[in-house]
Amino acid sequence: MSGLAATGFDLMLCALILGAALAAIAVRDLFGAVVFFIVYGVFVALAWLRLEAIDVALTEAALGAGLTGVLMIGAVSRLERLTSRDQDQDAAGPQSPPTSSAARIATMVGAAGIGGGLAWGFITLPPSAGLQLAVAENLAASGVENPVTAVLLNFRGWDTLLESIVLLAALIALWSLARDQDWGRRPGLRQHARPGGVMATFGRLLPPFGFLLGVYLVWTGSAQPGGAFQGGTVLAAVWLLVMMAGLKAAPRVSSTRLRWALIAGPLLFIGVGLAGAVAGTFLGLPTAYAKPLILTIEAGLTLSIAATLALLVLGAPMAGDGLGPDQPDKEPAR
Amino acid sequence: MLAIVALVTLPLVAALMAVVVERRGEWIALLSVIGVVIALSVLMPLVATDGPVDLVIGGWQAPLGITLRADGLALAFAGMAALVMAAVLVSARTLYGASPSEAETRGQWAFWPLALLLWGALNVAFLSRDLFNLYVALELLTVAAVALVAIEGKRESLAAALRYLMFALMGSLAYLLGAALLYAGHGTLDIGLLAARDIGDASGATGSRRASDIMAAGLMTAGLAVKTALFPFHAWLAPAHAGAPAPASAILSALVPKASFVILLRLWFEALPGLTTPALLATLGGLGAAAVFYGSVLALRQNRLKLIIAYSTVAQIGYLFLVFPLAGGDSYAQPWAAGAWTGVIFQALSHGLAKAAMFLCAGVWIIAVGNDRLSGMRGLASATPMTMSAFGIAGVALVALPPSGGFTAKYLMLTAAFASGQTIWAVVLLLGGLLSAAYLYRPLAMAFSRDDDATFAPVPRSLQVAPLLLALAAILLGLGSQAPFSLIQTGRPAAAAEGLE
Amino acid sequence: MIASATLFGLCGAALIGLGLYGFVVQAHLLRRLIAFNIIGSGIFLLFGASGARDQLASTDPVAQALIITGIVVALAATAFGVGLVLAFAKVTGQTHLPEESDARQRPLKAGLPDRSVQTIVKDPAG
Amino acid sequence: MNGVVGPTLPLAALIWPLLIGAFAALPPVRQHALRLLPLAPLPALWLAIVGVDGLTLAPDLLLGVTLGAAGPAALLFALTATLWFAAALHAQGSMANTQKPAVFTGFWCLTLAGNLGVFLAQDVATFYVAFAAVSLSAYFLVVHEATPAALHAGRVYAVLAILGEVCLLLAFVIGATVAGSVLIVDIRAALPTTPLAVMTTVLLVGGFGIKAGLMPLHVWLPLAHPAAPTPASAVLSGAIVKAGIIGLMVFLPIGTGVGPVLVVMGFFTAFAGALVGLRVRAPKAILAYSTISQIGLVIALVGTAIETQAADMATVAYYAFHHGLAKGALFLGVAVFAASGGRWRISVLIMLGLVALSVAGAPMTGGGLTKMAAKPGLGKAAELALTLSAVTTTLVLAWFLHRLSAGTTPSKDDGARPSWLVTLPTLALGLAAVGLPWWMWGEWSGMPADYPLRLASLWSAVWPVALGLALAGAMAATRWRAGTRDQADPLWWTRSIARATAPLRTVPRQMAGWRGAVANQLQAAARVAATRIVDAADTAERTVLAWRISGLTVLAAVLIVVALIGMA
Amino acid sequence: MTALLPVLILLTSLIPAAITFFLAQDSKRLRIALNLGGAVLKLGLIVFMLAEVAQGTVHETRLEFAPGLYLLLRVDALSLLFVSLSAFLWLLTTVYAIAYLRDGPELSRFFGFFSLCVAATTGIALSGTLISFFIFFELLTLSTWPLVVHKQNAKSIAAGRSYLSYALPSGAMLLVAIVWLESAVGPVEFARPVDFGPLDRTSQQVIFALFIAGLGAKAALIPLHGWLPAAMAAPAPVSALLHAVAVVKAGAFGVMRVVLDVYGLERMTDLGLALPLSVLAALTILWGSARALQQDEIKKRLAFSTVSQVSYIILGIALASPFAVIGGLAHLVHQGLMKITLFFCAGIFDERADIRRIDQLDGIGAHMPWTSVCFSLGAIGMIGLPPTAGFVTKIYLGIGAVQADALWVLAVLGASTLLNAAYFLPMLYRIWFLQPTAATTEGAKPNERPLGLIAPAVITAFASIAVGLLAASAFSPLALATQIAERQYLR
Repeated sequence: MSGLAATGFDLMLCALILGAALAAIAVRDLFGAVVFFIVYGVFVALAWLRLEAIDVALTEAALGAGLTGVLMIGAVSRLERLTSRDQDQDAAGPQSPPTSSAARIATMVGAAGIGGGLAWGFITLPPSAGLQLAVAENLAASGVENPVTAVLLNFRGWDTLLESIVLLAALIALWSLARDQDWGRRPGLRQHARPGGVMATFGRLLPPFGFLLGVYLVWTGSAQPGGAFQGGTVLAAVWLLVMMAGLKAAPRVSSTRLRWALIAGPLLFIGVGLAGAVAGTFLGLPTAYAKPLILTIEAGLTLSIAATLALLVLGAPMAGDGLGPDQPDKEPAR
Repeated sequence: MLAIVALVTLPLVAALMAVVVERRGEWIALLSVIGVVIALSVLMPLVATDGPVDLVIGGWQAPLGITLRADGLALAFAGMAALVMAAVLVSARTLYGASPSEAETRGQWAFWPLALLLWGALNVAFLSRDLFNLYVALELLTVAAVALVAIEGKRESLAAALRYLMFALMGSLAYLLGAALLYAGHGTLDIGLLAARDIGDASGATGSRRASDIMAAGLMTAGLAVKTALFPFHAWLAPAHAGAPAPASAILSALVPKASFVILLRLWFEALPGLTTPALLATLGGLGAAAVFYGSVLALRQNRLKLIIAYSTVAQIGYLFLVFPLAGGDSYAQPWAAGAWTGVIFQALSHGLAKAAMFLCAGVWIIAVGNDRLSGMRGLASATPMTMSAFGIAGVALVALPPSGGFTAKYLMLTAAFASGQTIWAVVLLLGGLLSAAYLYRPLAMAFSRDDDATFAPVPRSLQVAPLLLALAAILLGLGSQAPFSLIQTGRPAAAAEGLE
Repeated sequence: MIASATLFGLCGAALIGLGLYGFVVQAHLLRRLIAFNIIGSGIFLLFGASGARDQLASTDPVAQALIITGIVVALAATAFGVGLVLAFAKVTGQTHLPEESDARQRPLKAGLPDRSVQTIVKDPAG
Repeated sequence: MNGVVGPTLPLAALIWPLLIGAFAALPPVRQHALRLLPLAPLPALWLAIVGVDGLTLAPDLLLGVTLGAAGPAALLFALTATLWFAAALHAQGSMANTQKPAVFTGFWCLTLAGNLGVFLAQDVATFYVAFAAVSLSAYFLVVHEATPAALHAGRVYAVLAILGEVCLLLAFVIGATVAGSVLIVDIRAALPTTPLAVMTTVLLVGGFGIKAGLMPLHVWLPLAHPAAPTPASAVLSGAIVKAGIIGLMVFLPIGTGVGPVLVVMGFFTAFAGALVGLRVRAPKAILAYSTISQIGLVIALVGTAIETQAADMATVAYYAFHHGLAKGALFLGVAVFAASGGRWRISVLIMLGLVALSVAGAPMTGGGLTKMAAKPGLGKAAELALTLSAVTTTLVLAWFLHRLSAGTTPSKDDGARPSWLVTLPTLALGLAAVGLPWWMWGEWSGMPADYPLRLASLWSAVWPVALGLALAGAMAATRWRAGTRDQADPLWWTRSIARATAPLRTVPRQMAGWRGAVANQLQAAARVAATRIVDAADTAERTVLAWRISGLTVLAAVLIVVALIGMA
Repeated sequence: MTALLPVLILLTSLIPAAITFFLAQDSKRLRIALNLGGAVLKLGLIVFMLAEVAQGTVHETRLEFAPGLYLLLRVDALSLLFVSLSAFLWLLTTVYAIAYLRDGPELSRFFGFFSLCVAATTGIALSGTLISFFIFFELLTLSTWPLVVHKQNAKSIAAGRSYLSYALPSGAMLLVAIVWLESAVGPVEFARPVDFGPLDRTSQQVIFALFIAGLGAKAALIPLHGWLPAAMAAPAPVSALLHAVAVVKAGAFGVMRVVLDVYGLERMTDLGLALPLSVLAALTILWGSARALQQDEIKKRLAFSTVSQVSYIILGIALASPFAVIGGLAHLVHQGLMKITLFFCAGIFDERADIRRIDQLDGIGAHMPWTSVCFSLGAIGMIGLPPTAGFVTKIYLGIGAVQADALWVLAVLGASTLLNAAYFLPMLYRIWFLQPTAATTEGAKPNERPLGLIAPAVITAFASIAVGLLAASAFSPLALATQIAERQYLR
């Protein structure tokens, strides 16, 4: 693209992003807001492409727009059912009253001030201070060709390890929100897809392709954009689809196999790290073995990430439609 | 080296194992406690004698890689955290320990990994030198902490957890933004490398103050202050800490705010000292002072024990921010700065131990009485003497009476206040101490009142031991403050330790 | 001609401002989570753009890696947040915190004690 | 411990009674404790007889005790020992069935020790201790009968005794400080040199004056002396008042101008005391007033001696010696008379009359001698006053005898004879009073041996007594009722004051009320303030609890911190 | 040994305290053995130390906390005076308390804090620096509170609150004074003269005022005395402890340390502080006595009497003349002996005959002769009648006042004596001369046994006479006070 066209495109994209964001925040209808938010995610992913950050774009599309969107849509529909019953109980209603205009304006000023300050700070940044060169110099020793993967799995592997644990922590936290009597059940609502319906058909058709895509993304991540998170997200999406289509029930939270799957990646990662520590360097990957080690870690991470992400979308274990009051326990606890 | 690795990974590995191994959470936790204690007992003397120890993760030096550094500050807090966790984990056994014969319950499963993850995150937050890594640790901490607040699943605790989440997310975002800006401006996230760039110092490598640096500093300070629950960003704290089950409250109140505070300390005393201005330092100190008074007044107003303790945390956190006017800026290189700095850390440590003890006491009494209303506490002194003493001793530390660690802290800070001529902070310290005595007196006197009709549920003795030991530790911190003192001095940013001679 | 990096950086700044406003003003908890995500991606955009200003090299891989990590962390927080909102709604039927239904007139339901101040001052031991 | 240096007898004389007193507290002894009384003064008597030379030092005791007896003090010491011994014997008879004998004995001994101590003490601390002992323990002798009158008298006595103690303590403290020594002689010498001399002297006169019954500080005396059991009355009037006298004698600084004041006060007391004595009817009360009167004379003599710088005061002691014996005899005689019947009454009355004449200073009696010995040092006016005092003394003692014979219910048994235990000591004292001064004349008066027998001397002694007797006779003839009240009421004026000041008594209560009101107001204000503060904090808390507000605060905080950093 | 001895002396009460806390309520013998053993051992060690100190040995123990913050135990003559007194009285009070409380509730807690309290007092006595003093001073506050509220009824809880609400703020002021001073002049050791160079005159005065305010609450100087009468809600042994052994004494002792060792008499006078301090003490003396006169309850009257009496000590120090200082020092011991006697007796009256108000005392002398005699002796001493201990003090203070040219003090002393007489003598009168009321006589005859109850009272009563009678001997408190004053403070 020529410079001018590119700038024009960029300008338009920025406008779209801002518009979508504004809509996601300001639209009255909650469902609409979520839709705009998903759209916004897609636009942002485009922006990452424009910034030549393919890995980020992939992640943003898969996680930021995709999974978060699914999560939000699911939440909206569940909230509608949960709050409709209580409308009469609270005079204020489920819709919160508006903030006073003074506070609104003050917040606006504050937010604008911060935004402006950031813009100012951004513009006055010195030319470049990134670590591109340092990464490039050390890339050879990292065992992979994709610099992003090198950073993620090797240079700053400690961050990634913690990050995978954060994901797991979120799942544990989510599950801990279940009601006591629901413990041991399957996460999320039970799905009732019509056999032979669209959902069921998709559920049968898509998984093989999705599975292939996911594995490919992981595999290619060492050299090209892609990696455990992106691949894991695709796999999670596949699994979700299968479960939503009613083809396979979600595993029970008490399932030992499931739990091992959840911790496999982080545990493997730490294991490699500790082995390195015993050998002299915590999380040190000797150049010679770096690539297989990274691939092994990625494999484990992918498994755990996929499982964790899917379950995060499903939510805490609950009985029936999750609407309480306590229903008779139809399923045995274990 | 291995010890540092053990310090940060053991709780995490234990958490992972607690996910998969059913109904053994407490034993796994116990093993990790033992491991961490061993690691600490290796590290502490080493660091105290040889100076800070670095762990360069993956062999990648900053700026490319991440470094963990065990300096005095980090180890002091890690040590305190280990003590508190040990006590809490012992106490939590009655609440969340499973008997092998019964089916696993939600709480029994969720508590252990969450607590252990929180611990791991804490240790990382204390040790890490990388601003982004600290962000990840803070997020891990937040998720685990919020989940612990919500773990009882009651209406109030869910509301408290949500509120906490809002504040915490805001804090994280602000911090993250600041870290991103610093990276964008300086190409590194490492605290030491940032310090080497003399940011904000006109004579330094980067010249005068940059807009991005100023924004970063503002955002990170505000964000960390929110997470530390500095007045007036404290609103989340009391309902959250009071709503959680007692062992969780102990962790939340004693440890969680300390992580962000340590980062704040590192930020201003190590990474960005050149950016300080007298007005900023005075403002931070002023907010701290306001927190002391405000938290105390609200603690006086409460009629539930846990709320009193929680608001006391709001007040006690206020003291910590006196470090900025007393040891920051122009005081940085003054002889009294070392005292102020060390005093504040003592205060944090002492508060951690004492506060954890108090929440555990509250837990004992909730078991005995059924709730934590003050009016129900009559007669508890006779029914649970051990817990009573624990509460009293912890109170001594909190009020900063000798010979507790709190007193050492207060003494050092007072001396700094007088030496620097900033007597106003001395007034804050003293009035704050008196106010804390006032609000702690109420439950104490209530428990001491005789009520011959009161009947209490029996509380296992093992549950009563833990708070007593913690409270005694807070006293020991004062009695044996020589060792921690020299430890804290290790790796202290400014070489002003000789100031107190 | 403005470099795309600059544009998207400024766009990120604007998003942050926008998101902050939504995050603070809106009472609906789910909307806050949306706003949270908008702030997050704004930050990432700003961050990524700052790493892409140098036209010679590609976008800073370290920044990219950090952003990816950040996105995952944000997702984790969002998922847990959604779960919390749902659990809260399930118990209360509300999608906003009790104090934000009307902060000034209604007594607080959660978290704060119910006794009036006068009785406390009069009866400090009580 | 350095033990005791010098003769131990003086110390023993003081400690022995204490031991006796302690011994009396032993349970088996208690009921018969009274029997011990005569033992108590024995070492003192021995000391009085043999005398010792030099000073006794007991440096460990108190602030370092120094004892010694010489000159007038030794004479008064002898008097005291004698009197206590006689009274003790008398008590065997008159108090045989008294209540709480052990308590009485104990305090008797304590008082005795103190009384002896004041004469022996050479240092101010010992003197003060002894003085306090005699002064305060005597309280128990006064209230021993536990009648309402006795208790009332005790209260008055206690108040004044304590007041006197305080005066003396302050005076001694000043004295010891300015002298830089605790020895009485040093203090006396040093006092005139200090600007505090006047104040100290006033304190001394006040303190000793109370004890001695100097008007107007005498109010306790007419209440207390009659209220005590008779033997106690005897020692009170005869010996204990001398504690005040010896104090005045040894402490008052020479040459400070206090002499004339004392002379005036003394003579006033002498006349006023006697005249007031005519207004009461109880024999012992009359005697008490007589004591006041006589002591007034002694004080006047002391004043004269100070004025004329006659430091040894031998004549004063001589006079006081006689008065002690005589007054002891008279008091004891009251009991003897009460126990007698018929003819015995007459004999007793005659004997008492003789002693009374001696007190009045009739010629050829001991009293007459001592008065004669005292006169030469006096100025003209004082001499006349002394002479005239015999008139009033005669009058009051005549009134005493009259009241005794008229006011005492005769014993049913006409031939009742008082026990020898009662009679003998009384008789001995009386005889000693009349006779001993003769024997001592040469040594103590400093005048020729024939002086008492000279006509001028006789005449000057006779006419006042005669005049007094004549007046008495006239009064009897006219049936002028002298006394109107049975008992003395020297405190009548306090009741008027009490009535007048009655409204003031509510002042403390009102003040307390005001104080309470102010405190309440303050408390209420503090409470309101506290409420306001807490309310404000509470409102603030509710406000910031809403994330919309807190979030805004955070945004503001970011900008503020940025501004604070950026400003520099 | 020289470094160990002070620590050992501390431990003789710390260790029993630590163990006692964990004893079961019914392990009575062990508790008694521990407490008595500790007390006897402590007394023995002190006697041993007295001998050593007489030979010129310096006992000093140092415990570092942090730079500038260390605990220094150092034995000087003043320490010895106080520590001997407290050790002696502690032994007696322990005996008394064992007999008094017998089978009451929460005995382990009681005796634990009891020992802790004495440990703190010992620490105060042995402290060689201001900060060590402060640490033990606050420890004393803390360990006394549970004793004050021991009965756990509303009244004692209120008393406890009152106590803390005076003690804690004043402790804070003391801390300010110490830190302010030390931040200017460095750590203050009593054995070293303080160089006040860096401080201007006004600061010195303000710091002094802060010191007095900080110590004044414990020393019950007006207007900080309010807690003391309220604290009579505590059991009698605790009152004895508060009034004679520990708390009030600690305050007075602290004033001594500050005046004698930190500022020095000369500097205090130069700064113009002597007069205000002595006026304050004098006002306290008079006010305490006047208030005592208005009380109907025995212990309350005694409490106000303490308010008055303790200020004699401070008055003596404040007058700064040789005799006054000696008198003040000696009164530290004298007041302890006399007041503890009175509280012992008041406790026996309360415990054995249910007598708490003054009008219930009528005729009790006949029923409880020993108690009544001891009470009377104590009272006589308080009035300052010879030959009791109180007399010696009064005479010394009086002489000191004249030496200091402060004649108004004589008036104060006189007035105070009269007031003391006015509130003590009527009690004695009731005890000995009034007929018992029906309430006193009905029921069984009050019993003064066991021996543990009456013996301590008898011992202290006679001791208070003995120290007065033998004041001039070489081992009397007065002699000690004289030596201390002349050697250390009156150069």
